[in-house]
Amino acid sequence: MLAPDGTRRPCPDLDRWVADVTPEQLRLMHRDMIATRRIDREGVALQRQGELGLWAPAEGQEGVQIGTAHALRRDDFAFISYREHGVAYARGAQPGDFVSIWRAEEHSSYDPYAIGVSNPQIIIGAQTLHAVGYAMGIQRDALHAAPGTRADQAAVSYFGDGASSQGDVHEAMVFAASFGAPVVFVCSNNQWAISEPVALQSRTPIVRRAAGYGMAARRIDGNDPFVCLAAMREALQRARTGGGPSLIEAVTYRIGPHTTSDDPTRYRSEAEVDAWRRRDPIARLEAYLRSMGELSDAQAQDAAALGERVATEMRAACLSMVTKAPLAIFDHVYAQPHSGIAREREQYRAYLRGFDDAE
Amino acid sequence: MLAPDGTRRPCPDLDRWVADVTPEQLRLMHRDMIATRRIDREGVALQRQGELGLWAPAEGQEGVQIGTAHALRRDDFAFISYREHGVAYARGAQPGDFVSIWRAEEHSSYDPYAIGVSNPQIIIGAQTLHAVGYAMGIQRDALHAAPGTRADQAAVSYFGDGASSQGDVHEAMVFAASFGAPVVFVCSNNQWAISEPVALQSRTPIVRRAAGYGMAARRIDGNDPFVCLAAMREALQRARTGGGPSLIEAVTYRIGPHTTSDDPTRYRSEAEVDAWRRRDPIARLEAYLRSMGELSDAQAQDAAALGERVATEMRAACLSMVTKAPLAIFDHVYAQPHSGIAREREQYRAYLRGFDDAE
Amino acid sequence: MVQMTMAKALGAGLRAALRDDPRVLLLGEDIGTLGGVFRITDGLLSEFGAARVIDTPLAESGIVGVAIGLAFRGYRPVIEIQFDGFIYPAFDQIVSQVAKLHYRTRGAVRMPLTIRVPWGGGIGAAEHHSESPEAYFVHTAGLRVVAVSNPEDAFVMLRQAIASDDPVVFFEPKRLYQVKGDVELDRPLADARPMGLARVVRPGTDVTVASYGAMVRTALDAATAAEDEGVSLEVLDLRSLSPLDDAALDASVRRTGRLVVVHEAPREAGLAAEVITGVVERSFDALRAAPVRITGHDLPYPPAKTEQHFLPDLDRILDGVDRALGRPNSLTGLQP
Amino acid sequence: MVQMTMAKALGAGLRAALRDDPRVLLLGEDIGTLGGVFRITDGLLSEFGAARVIDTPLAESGIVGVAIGLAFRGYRPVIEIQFDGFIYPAFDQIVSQVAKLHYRTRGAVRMPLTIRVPWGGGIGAAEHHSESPEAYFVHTAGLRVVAVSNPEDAFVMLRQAIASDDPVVFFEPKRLYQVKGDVELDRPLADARPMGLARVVRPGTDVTVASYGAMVRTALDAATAAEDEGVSLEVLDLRSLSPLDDAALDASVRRTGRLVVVHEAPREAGLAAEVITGVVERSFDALRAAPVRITGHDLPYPPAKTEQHFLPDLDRILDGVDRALGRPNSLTGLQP
Ligand SMILES: Cc1ncc(C[n+]2csc(CCOP(=O)(O)OP(=O)(O)O)c2C)c(N)n1
Ligand SMILES: Cc1ncc(C[n+]2csc(CCOP(=O)(O)OP(=O)(O)O)c2C)c(N)n1
Ligand SMILES: [Mg+2]
Ligand SMILES: [Mg+2]
Repeated sequence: MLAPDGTRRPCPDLDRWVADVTPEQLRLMHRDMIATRRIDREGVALQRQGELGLWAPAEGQEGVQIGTAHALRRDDFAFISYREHGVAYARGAQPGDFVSIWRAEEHSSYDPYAIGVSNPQIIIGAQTLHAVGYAMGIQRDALHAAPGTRADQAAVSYFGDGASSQGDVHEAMVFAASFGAPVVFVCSNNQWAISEPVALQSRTPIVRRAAGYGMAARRIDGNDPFVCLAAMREALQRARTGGGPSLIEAVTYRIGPHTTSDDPTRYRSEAEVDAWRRRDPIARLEAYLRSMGELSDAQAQDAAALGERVATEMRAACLSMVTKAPLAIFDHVYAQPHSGIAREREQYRAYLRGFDDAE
Repeated sequence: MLAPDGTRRPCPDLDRWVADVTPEQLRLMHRDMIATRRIDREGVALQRQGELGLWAPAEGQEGVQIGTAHALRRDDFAFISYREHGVAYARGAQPGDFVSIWRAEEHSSYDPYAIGVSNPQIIIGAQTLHAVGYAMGIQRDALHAAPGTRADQAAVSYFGDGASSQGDVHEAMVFAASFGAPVVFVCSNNQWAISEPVALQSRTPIVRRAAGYGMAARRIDGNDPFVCLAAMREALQRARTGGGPSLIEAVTYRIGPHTTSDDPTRYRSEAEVDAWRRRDPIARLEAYLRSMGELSDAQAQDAAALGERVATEMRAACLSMVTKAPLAIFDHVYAQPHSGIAREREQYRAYLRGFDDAE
Repeated sequence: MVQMTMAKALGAGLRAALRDDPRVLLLGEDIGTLGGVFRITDGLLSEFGAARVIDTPLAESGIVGVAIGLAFRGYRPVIEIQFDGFIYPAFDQIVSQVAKLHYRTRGAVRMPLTIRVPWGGGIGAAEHHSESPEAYFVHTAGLRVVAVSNPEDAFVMLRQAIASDDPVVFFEPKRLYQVKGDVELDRPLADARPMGLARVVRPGTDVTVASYGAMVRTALDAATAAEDEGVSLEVLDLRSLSPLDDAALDASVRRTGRLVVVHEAPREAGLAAEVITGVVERSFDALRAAPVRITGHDLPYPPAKTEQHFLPDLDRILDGVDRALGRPNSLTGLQP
Repeated sequence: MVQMTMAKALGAGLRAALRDDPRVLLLGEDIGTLGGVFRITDGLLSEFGAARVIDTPLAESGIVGVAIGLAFRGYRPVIEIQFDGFIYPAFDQIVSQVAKLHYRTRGAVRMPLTIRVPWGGGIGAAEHHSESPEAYFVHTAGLRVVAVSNPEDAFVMLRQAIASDDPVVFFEPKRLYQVKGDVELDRPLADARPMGLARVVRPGTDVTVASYGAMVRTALDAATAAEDEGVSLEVLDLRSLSPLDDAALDASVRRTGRLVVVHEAPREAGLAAEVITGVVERSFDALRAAPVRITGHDLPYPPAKTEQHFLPDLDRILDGVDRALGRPNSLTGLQP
């Protein structure tokens, strides 16, 4: 839809899905992509400074994350992996939410129900099944929806090219197809699973898996946020209208290391990374907006300033984080009173008290 | 290739794979199918008479089992499920081998290496991965094969339509495709997984899964033993010559209950079963052979007599089985000496001795 | 009060749960038209429809995984695992997700799943159909684990499990499915004995025999036999395997001073070790002899024709009682 | 004798195994070009080639499943599970196949797999990267389970595990990967201490502290601290978790009369319960006090910023020693 240089190319299949998109909406996408990248850079910096244990950069993948997220409705629900902070940001996660996990203060941050995004999933592929189950719940709710209430939500699951090999992802597609569940699978094929090239996972484009389940699918340029928006809208509409699940394979690239612990020079060339840098999703949307005269310098500066603000808040939230009290580790293991945990907490409380007494 | 009434129809794709097949070879297939069915009937009878705990009938599926098994070479290796006794029989399993498991005397019977067939797998789909690993072993052996020795074996994995939903089957296909492993996946789509129709597992023919892995595939009439032979030869040749894995979906039908414990009247109609009875694989091959003048009454009687003999031997083996000595349950837990099991065996020996003393 | 089999009692429990709470739904292989291979869900599909009684594709990780998603959406899924040995493909989703999501999200996401497991041996079945995997789940923090031993508990505890906001792995001894017992169908759940408490099913004074599931009946038989020899066994049905009812265990052992723990599962790192170690930690002074384990051996479940040598029976329990009482027993004279 | 880190010693062990036996091959995620996320397999791909050092698709059940097939074909696969928390997707293949195939086939099919698991906490990692799942495998008959605590054992026991005709789950404490120790590279394997035996790493007289993996160092630190207070701890490195070295345990407890068992894994139905119950069964008369467990709590592994409250440390071990000695301790005055 958008060429790497930002020129708009006709896309007969999908153009109608974005015919109504206003420049303002594109500017919002652009703004969120800038913020996502800024969050990323701050995350890496904080890690280097010893404030975070780890960071999993999404640099280069802002197109698919923001493009698809902007197609979602408030009442949809996204099940994400550890690398989809762009999705969480676009859905309303707060700056501090991105650091608490990687600072190892918490296993998750925001309330999933508040923004319609699950906690980031670390077990590769596991979240795809959760999305399908959630979508099956949507179907069941629709059976009893009060007249006039919306019952056509959709669930989304993001996952990587590496994840496509996991049995859970297969089973998710089997269930989704079997029940015609209103779910969209978004595979962010960023070419690598840590050091393993996508060719090790699949000798053929991952999108071709969908036909094996009788599922609709598209392979799109994941670095074109516009086409990501369009394809996602199409798939969501299919979900909302009883057309069942879809798979979107978004071809993109992980510009950074797998995580800050990774050393990608061991397994890929700078030339490869450079080639992908030239396909940058942010520059692309920016060029398009500029070419349309829809992004002024002031607007661009505003977007950058917002990104700075988010980064600053994220840093401030990070640095001001207070590790929870020791006994808080016993909270929320169970939802209801539990004799075992209660006793262990008491015993550990007594143990800690010994140190107070000693002092 | 063979119509339900046994007339030979041209099959441009596959004919060349069976151009050299002699009537004698077809008679051998016919004979093995008869024996397989006879084994089945005896198994059911023995179960009804209380001699077996359970039996999983293959009636109706002799075409795919014998057709594909006859395409195998001695040095190939098949990984089967609990329902593939036809494959085991064709590969040389002895009559008694079919009863020891269902009589619950042993977890498996024949030596897998003696006949190139794994012990029957009960965990749905698990064996598909074993076949892929075995095939990867073949690839590695080939690297060091002495000149003049054959290194082009293949592995086969049989599994059901229900199994196609399991994550393991997906992972098996992912690995097979990734490593170009010399393996053939044979999906015996018998329309049912216990009470669940295949439509619950897949809304689209299972054969279409293969393209998603970049794997060659064919959907064949599993009740046509001739086409099963042909398609299997094609796939095996692909495996032997570095062409990688293949999927064969053999469309067939389970005429009997899932097992002798099952009551299929709860979930399917007699009319459906009858329709499939009219597509019987044995009658089909027999009609073809007869129409060619290649099956005399005497030959047919010989085949039936062989089946009787097998059944008689199977019954005799069943009735003469002696449950192993109590302490034998401690054998073979480990391949090498193990202090824990040694002590437990001693303790149980002492415990049992107490009863002797008491007598 | 009516007489019914455990199978029927479980069905009645599911029916009551489906009736009382529209968020309850059932998932499993063959649970719809067929009514499950044990017919526990017989009739529920026609009564509650396919939206609530869901035949699933053949994939256990998938079943548990989608149940998690349904719980995210506010449902209370009840899963039937067809046989004990088929729960392992779902292990990752159970251990890494079901058990951890509430903790992970600091209570934001609840996982009120009930995972029903037809369980254990003694039914002459093929491999993988007689497993006792409960210790795996007891060792997994974040899960509750219960086991039932009679129709009344089956009916009540299944509804309690479904009503619990925490995930519950629910073990049903297959070999008791057809055994009948009294069930009080109309007692309000609130009046029932809490799921977390054990029960003294036979009071006694000399040795505590703690057990659960099918072994409770065997322990009761042993108690009857022991009585003839003048030995009084107190039989405790643990009911809740995680958390254990420590108070009930301690109270009994403090009365008897002797403990035998019985289960079908293999011994090594099995539940008996936990029961005994807990008692030792808390009531060492009250123990008059070393507690004794009577369990399955540390083998894969053997072919069913030999399963009577694997499973604890009356005689093996009595031998354990002799050990606990310091009377001559099978280990007398053996090296430890 | 050379000094090297445990990471290097493991790499040396793999190299030796690959060199000595052409049937040995390695499978895992990122073990090839990258050399593994911990660089244990660094250099092995270029040395032995892609046919023997195999980067696999991202699917743990698949990895174990194809390793089984390779074993069927006569190979001796060594698997690297990237982190402890990622072994669960392979649980079914491990429990239902790896552990049972030899038994199932009455010895016809051998499963000489080694499953290496970078293991445990204390490294400040994200969720699922600090798990201690060893009890699941100890409870699984048919597997051998070992844990190493120093570079020498890492080098030797890894080769022993690979040479074993039985499947071995091999636990490597991640937090000791970079700790150095002496390694004897040239000693023939036949002369090494058998994999199944424990080792007294510090003799003592008052209390036996039994542990394994990373906790052995913590126990040694505790022993040093205790010495200052005049208490002599005997520190036992269990090394083999299944089977346990009962003789070594009994011998030590018979000397000291007191036992503290330490591990990172949660307590409930964890390995400490097995160790203690076994000692109680065999050596009840020798116990002068109730054995004590110092373990992780019965929680999902908490966020790493709080992991020091989860993991046993020197002070918690000393508190346990106080308990074992009947001296004032943190539980004094608490309800049991
Ligand atoms: C079950 C499981 N196995 C292994 C890992 C370790 N791991 C974390 S990320 C990763 C690669 C994932 O690749 P991909 O799915 O392509 O996602 P990406 O990281 O590229 O976004 C691996 C192997 C894990 N988290 N979970
Ligand atoms: C992992 C697992 N889940 C469930 C079962 C129970 N089970 C045995 S056979 C079967 C149906 C299998 O159907 P299919 O794969 O089509 O093979 P078929 O029986 O038709 O030959 C089921 C659900 C099992 N054996 N293993
Ligand atoms: Mg990737
Ligand atoms: Mg079938």
